[in-house]
Amino acid sequence: MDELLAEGLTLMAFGMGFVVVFLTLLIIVTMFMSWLVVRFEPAPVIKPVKAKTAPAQAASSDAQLTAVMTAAIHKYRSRRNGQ
Amino acid sequence: MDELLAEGLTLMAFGMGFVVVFLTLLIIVTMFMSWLVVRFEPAPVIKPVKAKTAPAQAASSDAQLTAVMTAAIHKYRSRRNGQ
Amino acid sequence: MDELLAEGLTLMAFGMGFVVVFLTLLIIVTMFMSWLVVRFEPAPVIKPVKAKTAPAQAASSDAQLTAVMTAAIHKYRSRRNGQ
Amino acid sequence: MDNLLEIWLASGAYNLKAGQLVMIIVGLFLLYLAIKKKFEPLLLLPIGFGGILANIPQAGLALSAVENAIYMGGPQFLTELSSLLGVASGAVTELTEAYRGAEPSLKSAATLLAQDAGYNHGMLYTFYSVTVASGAAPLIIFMGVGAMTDFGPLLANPRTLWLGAAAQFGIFATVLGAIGMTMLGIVDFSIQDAAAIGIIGGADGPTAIYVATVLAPHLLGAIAVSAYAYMALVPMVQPPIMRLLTTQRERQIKMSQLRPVSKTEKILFPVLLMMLVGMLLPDAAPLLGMFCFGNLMRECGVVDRLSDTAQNALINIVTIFLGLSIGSQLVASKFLDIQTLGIMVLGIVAFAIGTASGVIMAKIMNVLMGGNAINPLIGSAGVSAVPMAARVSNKLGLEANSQNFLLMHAMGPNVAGVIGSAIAAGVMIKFVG
Amino acid sequence: MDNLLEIWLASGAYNLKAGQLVMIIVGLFLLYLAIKKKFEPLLLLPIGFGGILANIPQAGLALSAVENAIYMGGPQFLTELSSLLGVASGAVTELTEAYRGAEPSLKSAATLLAQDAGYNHGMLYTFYSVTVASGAAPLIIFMGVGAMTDFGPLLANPRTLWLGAAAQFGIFATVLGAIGMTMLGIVDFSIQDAAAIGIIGGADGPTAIYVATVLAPHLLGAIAVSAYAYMALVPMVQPPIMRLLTTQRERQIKMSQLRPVSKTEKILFPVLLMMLVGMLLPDAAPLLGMFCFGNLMRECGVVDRLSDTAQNALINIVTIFLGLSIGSQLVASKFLDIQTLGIMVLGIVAFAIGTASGVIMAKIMNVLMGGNAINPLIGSAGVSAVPMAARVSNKLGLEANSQNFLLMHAMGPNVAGVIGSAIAAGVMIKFVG
Amino acid sequence: MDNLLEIWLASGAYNLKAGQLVMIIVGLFLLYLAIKKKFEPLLLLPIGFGGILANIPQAGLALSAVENAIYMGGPQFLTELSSLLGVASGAVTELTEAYRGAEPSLKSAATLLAQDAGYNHGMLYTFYSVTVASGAAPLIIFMGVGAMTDFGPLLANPRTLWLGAAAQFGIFATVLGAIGMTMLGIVDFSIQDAAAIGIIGGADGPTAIYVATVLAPHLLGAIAVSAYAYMALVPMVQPPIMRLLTTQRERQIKMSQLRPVSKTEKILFPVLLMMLVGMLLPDAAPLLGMFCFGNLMRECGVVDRLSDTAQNALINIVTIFLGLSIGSQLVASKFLDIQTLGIMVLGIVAFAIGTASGVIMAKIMNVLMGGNAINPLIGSAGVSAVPMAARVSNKLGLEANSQNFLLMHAMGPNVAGVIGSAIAAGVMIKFVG
Ligand code: NA
Ligand code: NA
Ligand code: NA
Repeated sequence: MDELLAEGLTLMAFGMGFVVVFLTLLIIVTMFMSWLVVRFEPAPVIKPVKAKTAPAQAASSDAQLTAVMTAAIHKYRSRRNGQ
Repeated sequence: MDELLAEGLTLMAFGMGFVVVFLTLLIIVTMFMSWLVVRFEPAPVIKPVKAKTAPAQAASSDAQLTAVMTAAIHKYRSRRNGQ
Repeated sequence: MDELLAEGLTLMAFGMGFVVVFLTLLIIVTMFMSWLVVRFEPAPVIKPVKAKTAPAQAASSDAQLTAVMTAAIHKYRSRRNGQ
Repeated sequence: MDNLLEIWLASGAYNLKAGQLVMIIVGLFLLYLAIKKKFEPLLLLPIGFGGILANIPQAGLALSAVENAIYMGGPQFLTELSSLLGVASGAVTELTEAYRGAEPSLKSAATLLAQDAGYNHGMLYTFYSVTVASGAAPLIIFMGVGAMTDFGPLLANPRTLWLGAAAQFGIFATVLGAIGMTMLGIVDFSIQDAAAIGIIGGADGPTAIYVATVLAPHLLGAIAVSAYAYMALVPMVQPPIMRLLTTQRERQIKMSQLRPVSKTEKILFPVLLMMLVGMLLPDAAPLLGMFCFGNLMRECGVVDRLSDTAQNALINIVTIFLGLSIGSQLVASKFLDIQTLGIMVLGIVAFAIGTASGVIMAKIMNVLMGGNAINPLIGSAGVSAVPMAARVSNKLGLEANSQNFLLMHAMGPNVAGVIGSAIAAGVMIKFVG
Repeated sequence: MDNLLEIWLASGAYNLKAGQLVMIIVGLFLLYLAIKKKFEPLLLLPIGFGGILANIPQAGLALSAVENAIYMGGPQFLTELSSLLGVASGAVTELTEAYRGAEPSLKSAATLLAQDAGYNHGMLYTFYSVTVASGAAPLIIFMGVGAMTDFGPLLANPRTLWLGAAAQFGIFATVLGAIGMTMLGIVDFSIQDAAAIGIIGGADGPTAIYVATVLAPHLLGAIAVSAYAYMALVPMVQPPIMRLLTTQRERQIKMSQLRPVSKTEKILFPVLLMMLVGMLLPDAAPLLGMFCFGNLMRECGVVDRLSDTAQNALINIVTIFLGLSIGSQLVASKFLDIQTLGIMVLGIVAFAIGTASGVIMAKIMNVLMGGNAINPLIGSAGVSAVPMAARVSNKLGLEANSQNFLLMHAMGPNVAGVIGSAIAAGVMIKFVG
Repeated sequence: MDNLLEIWLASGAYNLKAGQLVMIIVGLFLLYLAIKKKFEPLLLLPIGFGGILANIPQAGLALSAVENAIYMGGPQFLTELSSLLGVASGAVTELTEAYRGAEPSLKSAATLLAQDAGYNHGMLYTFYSVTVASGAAPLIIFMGVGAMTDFGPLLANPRTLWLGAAAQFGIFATVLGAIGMTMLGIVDFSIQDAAAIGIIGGADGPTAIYVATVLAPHLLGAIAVSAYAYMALVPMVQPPIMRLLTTQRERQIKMSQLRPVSKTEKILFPVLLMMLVGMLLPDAAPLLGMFCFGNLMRECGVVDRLSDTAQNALINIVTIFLGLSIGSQLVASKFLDIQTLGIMVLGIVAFAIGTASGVIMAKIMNVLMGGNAINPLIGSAGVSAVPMAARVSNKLGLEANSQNFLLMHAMGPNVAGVIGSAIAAGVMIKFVG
């Protein structure tokens, strides 16, 4: 019984410790990476952002059209299929 | 040979009998369920009906609207879904 | 070693030979098939061409719209996909 | 020159046997039916193509590792296999039969022996093992069918379930027919075979495949082809029978409009059906369980993405491999037999009897309920063959009276027929499985 | 009449045991939660339905071939199995236990024995073997989750990773809680059980399922149900705790707008995370490897069709079968136990402690960084439960100040929580696996 | 502190070997090629990521249960395994080699032994078994490719099949090259290895993977990477060769517009091709059978939902797992070898020779047919690499004359090249398999 408790306490200490250490390292690595990227890719930062938001948001009329068309076709197909 | 025939006749009698009994029970259970639903969900019956007939027919402009909305919702959902 | 070379040369001779023979046969068979089709489906040749675009569409203007949209989406997708 | 000779001696053309040639022609005919006649192409196209592939000589695509080793293997392998299977002579046919009839543990040992000798399962055999032998494919397809099924018309008029019950008479009459054929000495069907053949009359592909897999796997090819081909023939088979059994007056009966059905009813129905199956006939639980699960996904409204996938990507993927796998059973030794002819004849009889039973049941119900509540034309839809049988009812209704739209009314017995034949399947598996 | 009797003796109703009835009611209750209460329906609906199917008497859908043979088989089979497993008596329970505890090689031999006797795996057992026992399903779902995850907010403010770390305290506190329960003699959890229960506090379904599969497969049903049910309860569990631990002033803190994050950063992040996991904790590599792969497919922009499939068809297919498979574990012998009650209690405690730890960590960070940089309300999002926990943060932020939009800020700790619990999972598998 | 030490001793960083580090860098480089250079990202991205995962120390993701047990297992297991495999010493490398070379039945016994000892297959090993070792994945992908292929341009001008034949000369020349390298003592390729390497020149991914799986599984990683990388390099490799072998006048040849091809022809073509393959070269039946089946689904017009699924959900799912599985073969012991360098050199040579052969064949055909019917630029498209090689032809045509659109004309030899290399694959499997 006491052994189980000891195991549990150890698991807590090392587990929680490892999680914190790992995520701290991840913070450091991530910040360093972002710093490098921002430093060596100063101009591209703006472009990719635009490129990214457009397809992601589906804001352009092209994307909306695609969505509408997809839906229509989808419905049409799922109705006529019998298996 | 006669044994095979006997087996076949038995299978027919009990098989057909069971199918009829089962589906009769299903009719009873279903009717009872519908009665309960109609009794205890008097108001909601009307709302769902509207919602139901529209997608079923798909002929009206309502259905087209549904298609468009489905697409939009779908896209929105598939992006935000966490599993 | 020499055996390996002999094997390689044989593989080349027979392999390349077989590829050429096979594809030559395929040319003959294909041309014969096309000749038959054109001969025995003289009218349908023209119709199927029309019909080919049409049946995909299912006749109504709604369906035509769907076909057009399908094509557009398809093209869009197949272009961006390489596999 | 040796190489040229070798390639010729190993070619398909040199090794083609008459049976294989005939089966390839059968495969081409199925492709013709699927493409040109639009006979249930989703299944018949893969079945036909699979049948062609399975009959390519020397390719062994439909054979297990052991069978491939038997046909291609050296004397040492054959000796070892003979001693393993306890076969005196090392003759190919004897070994093949002994292997096919062996217990799973022996089969497993023989497979390792063949793999040690360097032979592998053919591609179609692998597909067959994963989809059909495991029993998974027809169940997954049935789940998709459930997700495509709207029980609304049935719920609006539950008495049409009786029509779905009556039409299953075709199944059991066909069982008797198969037994009669055996008693006349024309063919030799066991009671399991007869039951599996009867289910063709259920007019429901996945159910027929599932039952054949359990009761008579050696007839799977013929049963599946027959089931799907006749389903496609419904618009030709049913109308004369329906006209024969009904009067013009009966065909003109207009049915009262169906009441609206609430979402709650649609959600509760598959759950209730599942409970009833579980309590009364556990043998039908796999089939109807997956069917009800698919339908619940459809109706509950909270898992649309799962329902969509069950109705599209998943069912399509499984259909492709199921079709090819069934095609792999179209080998001469199994298909070119008087039995297949018998199955074809019995299949059409099953459809005809099922149709007639449904129509007659509708007339009886009209008498019992003392009125004109039911147009007998919707009785034939009880065989299932969704949605074609319902469309046939509608067409004949419109013929009799151009304002008589029966489609929605016929959808009730139509989906009832799916339930009915799954129940019949469970009964058969229970009694002769 | 014999047949009628036979069908009744083999029916579900006749054979229904109390435990099965209760479990069917549990299954119905899960369906109710999924459909009516919208509790994580994508998983709870298949789990509930699978639970009902698994408890249909006589159907044996959730049983292996050996278990089916034990319940249905004749005396000869039981004798052979007893001698194989080295069990003196041929009692059903003893045989079942011996089989379940047997080594893989012995299990494999027993399976062949049962198949020779004509018994097969139930449908749900097959699904379970392929999806869960192989470990594949939770990993494939995690890949899909990765493909749905946007690390943008996290990259814009990486310090929020600490919030995701702190919230994992709930996991380890729960482990201690499970041990405490055992020491009090209420239940009997091993350290493996305790670890698997703790991970419920990670508020991340696939991670919980993966850990339970590795450490405590006999608790899988209860753990999965608990994990998904409590995730759905996040909007009820978290707010009181968050209000208790924060002042009105703290809740009104407005956070500065997040900087835009470049595509390159988003592409590099999953690769870096993967490298770090590989170098420091290989036991977390399967989970986080698939997660990072999914995210890389999403962000790289050159494999959109693969990313789409991972987010839709593939994850949906796997979810259907994973849900049914988990449902197959909802059998009375495993679920109707004081342990399940313990797991339910511990699960909610885990969520509460995780929430509190996240909020407190946010307050500590504010103090350490000497300012008002972080609204403590986003700390609770560190438990994961994406995206619900983040929405809760947003809602409470808006309550305090109608212009205080915290959603994007809370998404950082929210996805950090996913990483955090996967790391915690790796540590547990490493130490007690 | 013991725990800290334990975690460090089990960490990836502590256990990282030089070979693994190099392979991880190779994996990162493949990701770079896929994402930044857009080199066939659909395959190279999963391959690269799989390669990284496979080389994480201690995780054993790419290892079988037996290999994991060999590396991690205790002395008792090693003794038992040594006696099972008949290995005198219990050295790790010797055991691993003995296991890899063992017969399937012995492997199967060793696996049970390792599972009894508590070890399991790594995730990537499982993926590899299911997708690659079964042979299924490249075939399913080829079916999808068939469903994406339009044979219209080929049918309009069937003589372009000769161009697809000629370009396969690259395959066989490369076989000789591999043999030459062996004779020079640089590397040590068997005739099977040489054949598998040669097929890279077919410029067709699934075909190369299928052949490598059958003939030289230990080279799969290098062959797949080489095949896909060079396919991506087609726009750089081909133009100089094409310019060298053609005059400006030849490049300006305008080809007459292609005749319209009827639907019937498109439907009949895959069936005829299949029959011809079956009759002449059964060894090519799996590859071309699935390809023709995919194409028939596309053209027949009655199974659009199956065709859509084959082109989308199904091929995407298989691609994800195939890519990861191939990546699992990127381990130092197999990849970091002079052989890989040899494969890389031979691969580019194969492409160059294939390109040249196609162009020269086009010129010969022009001479034989006594006219200017064929622009030699379309000859290079015969290597396949669909549709990139055809686009290269078009680009060079436009360079020579801005009104000279060759794309459609080049699609004929382009798809002919797919057939040609599948036939070449069949010949190789027949003769050296
Ligand atoms: Na039916
Ligand atoms: Na978490
Ligand atoms: Na090629």
